[in-house]
Amino acid sequence: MLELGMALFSGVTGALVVASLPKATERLRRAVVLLFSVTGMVFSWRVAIKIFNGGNIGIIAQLGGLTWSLDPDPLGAMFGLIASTLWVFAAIYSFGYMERKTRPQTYYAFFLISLSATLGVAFSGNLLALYFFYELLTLATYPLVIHERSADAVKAGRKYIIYSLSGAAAILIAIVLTYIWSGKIDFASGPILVNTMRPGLNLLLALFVGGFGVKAALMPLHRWLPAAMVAPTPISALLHAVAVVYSGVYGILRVVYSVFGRELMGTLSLARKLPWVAAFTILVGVIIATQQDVLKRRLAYHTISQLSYILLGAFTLQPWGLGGAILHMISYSTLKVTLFFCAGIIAERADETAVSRMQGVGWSLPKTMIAFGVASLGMVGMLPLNTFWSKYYLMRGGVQSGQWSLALVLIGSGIINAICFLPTVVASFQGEKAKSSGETGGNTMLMLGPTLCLAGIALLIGLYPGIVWPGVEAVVNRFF
Amino acid sequence: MGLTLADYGTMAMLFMLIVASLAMYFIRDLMHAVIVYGAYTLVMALIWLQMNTPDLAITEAAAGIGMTVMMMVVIYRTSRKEE
Amino acid sequence: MKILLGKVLINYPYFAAVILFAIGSATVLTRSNLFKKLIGINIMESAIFLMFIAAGSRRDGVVPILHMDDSLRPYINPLPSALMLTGIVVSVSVTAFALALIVRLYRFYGTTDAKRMSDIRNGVAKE
Amino acid sequence: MTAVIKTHLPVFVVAAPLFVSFLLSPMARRFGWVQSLVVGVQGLGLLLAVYLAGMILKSSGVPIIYSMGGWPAPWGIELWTGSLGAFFLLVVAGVTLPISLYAVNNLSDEVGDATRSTRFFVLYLLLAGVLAGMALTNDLFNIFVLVEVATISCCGLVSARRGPNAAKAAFNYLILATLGSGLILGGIGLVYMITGNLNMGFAGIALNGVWQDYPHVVWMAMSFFLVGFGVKAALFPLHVWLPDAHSTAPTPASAILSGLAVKGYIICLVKILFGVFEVHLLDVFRLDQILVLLGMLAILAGSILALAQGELKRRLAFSTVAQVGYIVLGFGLMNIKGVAGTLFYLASHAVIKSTLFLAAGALISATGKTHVKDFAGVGRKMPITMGVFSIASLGLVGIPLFSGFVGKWYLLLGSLEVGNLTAAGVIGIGSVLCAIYLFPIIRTAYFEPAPEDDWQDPGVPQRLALVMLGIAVIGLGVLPGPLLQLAQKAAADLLIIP
Repeated sequence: MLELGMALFSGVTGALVVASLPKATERLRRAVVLLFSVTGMVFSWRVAIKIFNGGNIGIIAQLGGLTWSLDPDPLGAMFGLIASTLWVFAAIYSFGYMERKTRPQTYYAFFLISLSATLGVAFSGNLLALYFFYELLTLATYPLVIHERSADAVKAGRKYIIYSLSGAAAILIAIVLTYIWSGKIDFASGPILVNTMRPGLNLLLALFVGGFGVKAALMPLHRWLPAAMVAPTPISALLHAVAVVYSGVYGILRVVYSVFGRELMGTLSLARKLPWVAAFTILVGVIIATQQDVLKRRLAYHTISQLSYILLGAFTLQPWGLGGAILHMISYSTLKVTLFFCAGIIAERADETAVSRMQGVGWSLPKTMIAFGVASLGMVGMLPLNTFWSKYYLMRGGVQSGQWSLALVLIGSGIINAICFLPTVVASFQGEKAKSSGETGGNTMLMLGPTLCLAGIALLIGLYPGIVWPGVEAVVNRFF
Repeated sequence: MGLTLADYGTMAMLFMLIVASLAMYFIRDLMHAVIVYGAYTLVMALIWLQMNTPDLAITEAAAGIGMTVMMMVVIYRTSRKEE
Repeated sequence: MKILLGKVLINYPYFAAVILFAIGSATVLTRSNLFKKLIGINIMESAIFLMFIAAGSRRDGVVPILHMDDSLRPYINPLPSALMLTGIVVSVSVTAFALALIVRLYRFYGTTDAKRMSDIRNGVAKE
Repeated sequence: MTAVIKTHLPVFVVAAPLFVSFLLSPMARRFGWVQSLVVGVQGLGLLLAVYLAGMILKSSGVPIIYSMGGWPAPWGIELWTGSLGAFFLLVVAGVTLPISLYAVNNLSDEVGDATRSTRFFVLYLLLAGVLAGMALTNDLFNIFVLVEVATISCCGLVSARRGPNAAKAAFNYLILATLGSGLILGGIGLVYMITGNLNMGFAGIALNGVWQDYPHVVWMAMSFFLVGFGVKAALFPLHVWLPDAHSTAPTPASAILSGLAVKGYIICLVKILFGVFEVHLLDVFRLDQILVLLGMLAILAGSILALAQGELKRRLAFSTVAQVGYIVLGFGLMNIKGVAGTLFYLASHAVIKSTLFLAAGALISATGKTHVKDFAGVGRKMPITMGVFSIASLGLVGIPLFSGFVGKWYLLLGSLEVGNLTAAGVIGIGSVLCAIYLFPIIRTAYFEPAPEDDWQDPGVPQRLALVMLGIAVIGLGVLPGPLLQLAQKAAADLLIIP
């Protein structure tokens, strides 16, 4: 109870403190941001550990004539854990990145509110709470998207809000339909629609998947994500590779396993087509990514592709698939944040955003490019890295569901991933040393530290996958 | 029940009303139109009398005259021609 | 056909009311001069009064005033006429108010024509 | 003594503002008195409305019937304080009080000197009293009279500003509204012709027996009412007068016109449709589907037109056109959730739209600018005004825990319960469009650098009014309890479900 409240409210409280601080106190502000992000992380770890050990924490409130409940289960706890942990890294990285940027106060305030909203999504115990925090997340991240205030940023923000709110409207309609058909909306007591056999379930599923699919960047609803890359790099890293898009992914996982349940999903004709939508997004996303020259845009399309790995695992409706999906949620997020952080450092230090002009960057920013290389190898799915395991389980899931071709899609995507990133890494270590302000001095350690740390964590999980296994097991056991 | 002589009288007056309203539609000179409107209210008052509602007839006559005069004054002070 | 014609004839006040209503609303909607609109409104309202009164009157009725001699004869329904009295008063006040507005508009625009007014407002030069 | 007051409470609620409004004119020289009298009457009205609503809730919907002059129903005129009446009375009283508070000391730049401002208050109180009357009346002809008085006082309020635009808007409104009243009167005449009753309850009973003999007359009467009230309530294709009228009126007038007056006509329409024709006749004549269709059209068209407007007040005015669509759509659903939801939505929109108009008025008078792009940086310079504006916008979009969401939730429940997925979709699209036309204003206000001008929040009474309304927007969203209960009761009564 206390843990839940602390985890949830640390972000909002921190935001209020940051907003009320005087403008000039940069050091104090950083301390506050760090304090509250760490609080959020610590308490969501405690929540997660309690939940994985079979505990139960729940808050139910009657507001607005409706019931709102916070009641995390292993899946939610896992999401909260991933997000809040990465938040701390992103916070430290932001301290470095925001050094020479304007309006840090607004930035940090909304950065912290987004933490609360994300944890709210993770811990919500019924569809209404999920919807509320999902909307809140949209609104809280909007100022971060338009933080640059340029015409492009405003346009991207507009796109972001229109896409997200349209998705939310579809979700709201779907929630109401669910409520009318089954009379309940909470996740705790097994799949909501389990005994509901009626026409229109396919439509309901389409509404849900379409609504959450906007945030999960399921093609063809992905257009806002590349546009939103005008945001500051830590935001692109954290929100548009992890928190916001994961809230969409998490919503779809919830819908598949907690609203419909896998038995009912197995009988729906639409559910059999969904893995192929995901497979399509995986392949097309990564192919488009190879065509992009701006590094952040390339990473954005790559995100779109990778998110569908998770969805693909979930849509197989097999224990291995779900396990792989959860594992991929963990491992992909560490690697992707590393990639984005590297991109930020390259843009900041070497003043370079185009992939085609990376020659020699590796000589001037060696640590960054090594981290980048490690993360790239991970994206391909090489053995010492954590994504190897997640891909392995995803493939097993695909095979288990009797669709061999899904495994082939994953292998193919791995190869295209290699084409997408490895040449860049190789090229950066060729030719003359590129002009840059080097990796030392000023705020670099604040940016490089979290980056290397995350790459290390990815390596660690790859070598000892056992350390995350209890969590994954808890999630899988919850639904199978 | 057939129509009585009184009915034919009412019909004739109603016909006059229709003619008057059409005239008001078409006449370009506003002052003339308002004069026709005065006549219209007068005929209306007669119809009310015919329909056994003398109270209404009195009111209509008074109000009609009042309105006609008001309109005339305003037209006199503003513009007379319809454009 | 003959029955239909008979129905039409016996209900002639209603048909006159409908025609008047149509002419009135046509005047309101198609004439751009504000006075014409005002007159149209008045025609329309009187058409509705006509309908109401016709509904309350009966062919062989008398004025609903108590007589000592022929109190047994049917009298017409006094309610509609009482109500329409209110209606007439309301229409007079609407007319008065509209006339006040017309005077005010004329002071600004120098015309009483709605089309000319919007032309002037949109900055189109006078012919 | 208290018993006497208690029995005469309904008529007092209606008559007090009307009576006071006539007292105001001779007091014009002491403008301070005028203002305190207006606010005082509104405050008293709110207390009485809360008391009446509480009574109705406690007795779970047993109406308080008051016969004017002691004459019983078919002959005399009734004031019928049922659940719907108490509900709308509460809304009227709750919204008019902050608006009159806002108008205190604030009319001189928009309306003029004390005499003109007093006249404004006369019309304002007249409108408030008439709206209360609309809530309570149970007589068809009374509805006509109230509608006419409301129309004339609305026109007066619209034309209260000097300048040709206000007069033009008022004239257009007057002409179209009178056309509407003509149709309404015609409809009343038709109902009277076939039922012989003007009391709505008795007319309903009589109509139940005879409607099969006059299906065309019933059909005509329905369409007369629909078009007549549709013109006055700015239902989509008939909305043409609204944007000019509501955007040229002085700020408090725009607030009450958009927030309440439009709803007064809708409540009258609903009273007639559900009280006289009753649900099964509406069903027979497929009016439910027509209402839903009109509502959907209004939502889409109103929102898109609002998007196209650059002037702040015009954008808000077109937004009203869209919101009227929600309300009409909800009544067309004809199930308890939909109607209760739409009633609650009506209340929340009354609060939200008056808030938006008042805040917009404060912005415009402080900055002297009217275009939505001109308010860069206002959020920091006028924190209260812009904060309340943002809260109200979030409420209108339907973010959970704001009042708009509760209404939308029940509207969606209602529309999906009858299996109307299209309506649900349109409600969703409407919210998204609403966000698209309101959020840019908030964005420019908070996230763009402010010019050097010295802009400030309005004076104390205005701030108080804005804060009251802002709290109401959130309060209704978090704790809708009693009001929602009353709305559900009213919906059950309208649909004749025990």
